[in-house]
Amino acid sequence: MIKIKYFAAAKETAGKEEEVLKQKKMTVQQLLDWIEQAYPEFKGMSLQVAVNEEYARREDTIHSGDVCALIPPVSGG
Amino acid sequence: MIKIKYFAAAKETAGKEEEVLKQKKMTVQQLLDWIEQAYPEFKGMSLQVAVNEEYARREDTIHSGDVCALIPPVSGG
Amino acid sequence: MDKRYSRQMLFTPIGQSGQEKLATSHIVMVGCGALGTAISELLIRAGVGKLTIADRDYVEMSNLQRQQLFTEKDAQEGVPKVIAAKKRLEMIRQDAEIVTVLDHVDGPLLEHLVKDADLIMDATDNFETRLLINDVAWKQQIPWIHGACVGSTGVVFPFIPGKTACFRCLLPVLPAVNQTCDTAGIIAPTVQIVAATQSAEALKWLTGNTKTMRKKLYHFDVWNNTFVEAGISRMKHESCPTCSEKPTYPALLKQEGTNYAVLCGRDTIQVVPDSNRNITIADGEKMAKRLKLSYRVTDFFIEFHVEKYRCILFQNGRLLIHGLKDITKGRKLYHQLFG
Amino acid sequence: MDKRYSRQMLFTPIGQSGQEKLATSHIVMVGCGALGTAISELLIRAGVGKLTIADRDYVEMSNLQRQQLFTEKDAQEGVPKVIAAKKRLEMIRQDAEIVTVLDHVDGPLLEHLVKDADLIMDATDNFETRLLINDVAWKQQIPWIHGACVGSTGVVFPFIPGKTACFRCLLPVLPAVNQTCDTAGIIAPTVQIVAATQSAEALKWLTGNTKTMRKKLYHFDVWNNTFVEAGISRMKHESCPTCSEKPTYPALLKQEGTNYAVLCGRDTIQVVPDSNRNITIADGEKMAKRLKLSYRVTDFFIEFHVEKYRCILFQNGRLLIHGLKDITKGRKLYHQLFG
Repeated sequence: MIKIKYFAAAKETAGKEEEVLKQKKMTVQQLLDWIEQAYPEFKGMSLQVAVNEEYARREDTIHSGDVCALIPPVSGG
Repeated sequence: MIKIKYFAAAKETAGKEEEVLKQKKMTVQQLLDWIEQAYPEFKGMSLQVAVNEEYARREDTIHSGDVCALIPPVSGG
Repeated sequence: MDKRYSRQMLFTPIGQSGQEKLATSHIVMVGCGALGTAISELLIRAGVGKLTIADRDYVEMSNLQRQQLFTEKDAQEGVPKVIAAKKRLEMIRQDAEIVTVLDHVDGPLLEHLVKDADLIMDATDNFETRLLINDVAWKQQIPWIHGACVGSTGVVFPFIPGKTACFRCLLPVLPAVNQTCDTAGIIAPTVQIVAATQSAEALKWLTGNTKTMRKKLYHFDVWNNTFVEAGISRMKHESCPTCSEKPTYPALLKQEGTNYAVLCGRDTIQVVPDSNRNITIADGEKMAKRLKLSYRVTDFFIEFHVEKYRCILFQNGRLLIHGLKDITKGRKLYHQLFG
Repeated sequence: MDKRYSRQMLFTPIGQSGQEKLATSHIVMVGCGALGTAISELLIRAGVGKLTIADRDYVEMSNLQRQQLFTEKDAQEGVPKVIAAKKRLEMIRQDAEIVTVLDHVDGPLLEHLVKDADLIMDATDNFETRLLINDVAWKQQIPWIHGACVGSTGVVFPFIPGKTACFRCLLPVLPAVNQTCDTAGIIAPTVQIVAATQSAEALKWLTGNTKTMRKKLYHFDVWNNTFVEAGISRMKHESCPTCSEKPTYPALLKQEGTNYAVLCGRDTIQVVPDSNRNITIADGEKMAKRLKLSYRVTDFFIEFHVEKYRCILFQNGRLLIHGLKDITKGRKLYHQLFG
């Protein structure tokens, strides 16, 4: 079970604040692929992924029990 | 095991941010008594206690696994 | 309106209809110090229609480190805070209606001020005034947004009559010992985060976004990067004199006679004369001449020196005795001056 | 000093010695919009000795909803932001040294500005300028406090050369699609929380309280009452052109020739002429007369209308063409005007 938190604009796009995937193991890239499949509107968005409060690289592995936050970059000021 | 978080001025008084008590069960009043014993400088301070993110009454019971936050009231503005 | 508030109307939960609601809103703010200046500038810029500001104090140099509407000139001239605030706010937005109340806020005054208010903002610096706001809010069924700060820590919560427990439930007994900005200090980032978080709750309430309002008290420490959230449903007292079914609103009981109070950490005694007495700045001037005291008169008060104390007498008879904490001595001095 | 900053000096981690350090500090701030006005007022009130503010823009009505140093008069007169900011900051604190730079910030300019700086504050509104700040910060070994916001969400992090990964590691490829304040809107509480949190990190750094500085990016959403914290140690790239052992600082490479850019969500083309060209307001006026364009000259720029576009030409030759997003058309228009 991998917990996904959709933060800020990602929450609007997914239409929910969080959900749980029944995977035991996947890479960050696989998570992003799954999300684009499930919510096509994420296509083209440059989401960043934090796993257990650390930004993760695309090739990092996510394990069951991990909490993943999906964070859209912010540029205003 | 009961986890205690000392917040803000309480952290200065206790000299630490958190600690763990090996109790299985105690009331909020008992927790406050224990703290006053352990750190006499808390005497006279009107600490409020939140158990698992809910403010608790003096007579409420704290169970093993609960997280207690000790919060000093704030009046400035 | 479209152009000026365009960035706020682009924010979906506010939009055009939210902006229109803000334009017809009336907010009453109690206190115009650190929180009050930050909150009032934010809400006036956001387009709130009418703002009533009540504060009993004037600008001093030690305010400037964190009180944003005030300038060095305001401090040098000792301008009352509500007057200095209004002047700046009108430069920011001419079409805003800003009502100033230069007075000590008590029950009858606050009940009068909130008559057509949509919301009360807490920008006071002491627990007693918060209990007063709480009683008025419950009696008139108006929400109030609590905020307080000291050092690097602050707290925010929206109290909504009929929906939440009340402030008195949370704090039935006032703390005997308590850190204040005058003992533990305060840094401006703390003030700004409390004021901004309060203002966000205000915008939610006024634009009808009540579902996203905070359900737990938000405590933060911006120096140590920590926070605690805590709900208050367990704290609701069945016999609370404010929010139970038979309320008595104890903070609203009118005090008879002259009222003497030590101002929270200010090293100052405040004297509010009995409502039957009418002491004006002109009376103060006569008295100062008679007793041969050094004095100066401004638009808003007379300042004079008696013994080693600096005194400020406002037009409505309220007197501040600076450099004094002893109420007995204050009472004696007051009788000596005004009989 | 003791009296003015007494509440800040009572805050133990700052104290007298921290206050003295602030008084001798020099901060360079890039951008003077929403974040910039809030940060600069806070830091000037806190007692920072010297503040350099760089911004390329002037005050407009749509700024007033969230940009705190500016008044309606500033917007009506179209005063450059750095000029309006300095004027207000000097009313707040006469003894502060405030240096204004009314220009588009590029590599050579920023490298020059930060020569004796203790800290760089990020108050810009685009990723490109942040990569520039990041390169300069690492090259000169000066920390920079990142802050950004849109809608109800913001982010803050102190980047410290030698201690943390850098901004380029975190964002090696700029996002193709990205929400901005001009598409998704912005509410003032978001701005204030970002600015205050950035300023708290600045106070920590300047007063030597480095141990309590944030170790994770702080993302918050003040409307939905949520937040995420995330560390960046995993993100450090071994071959990062900024923070690796053989840096090339790609953002600092000087561009030759006239530079055309679309200003982030502003519906505006900016033209920065080649450094060899010298076009002044007087040249603009001659041109406007020759082409019979309507124009007006202020202390800081000439405004004129050509076709359906409103143009602003600054004294250093920089031109803004409002109402245009097409670079090809912008280039054509520029040649038409100035050959």
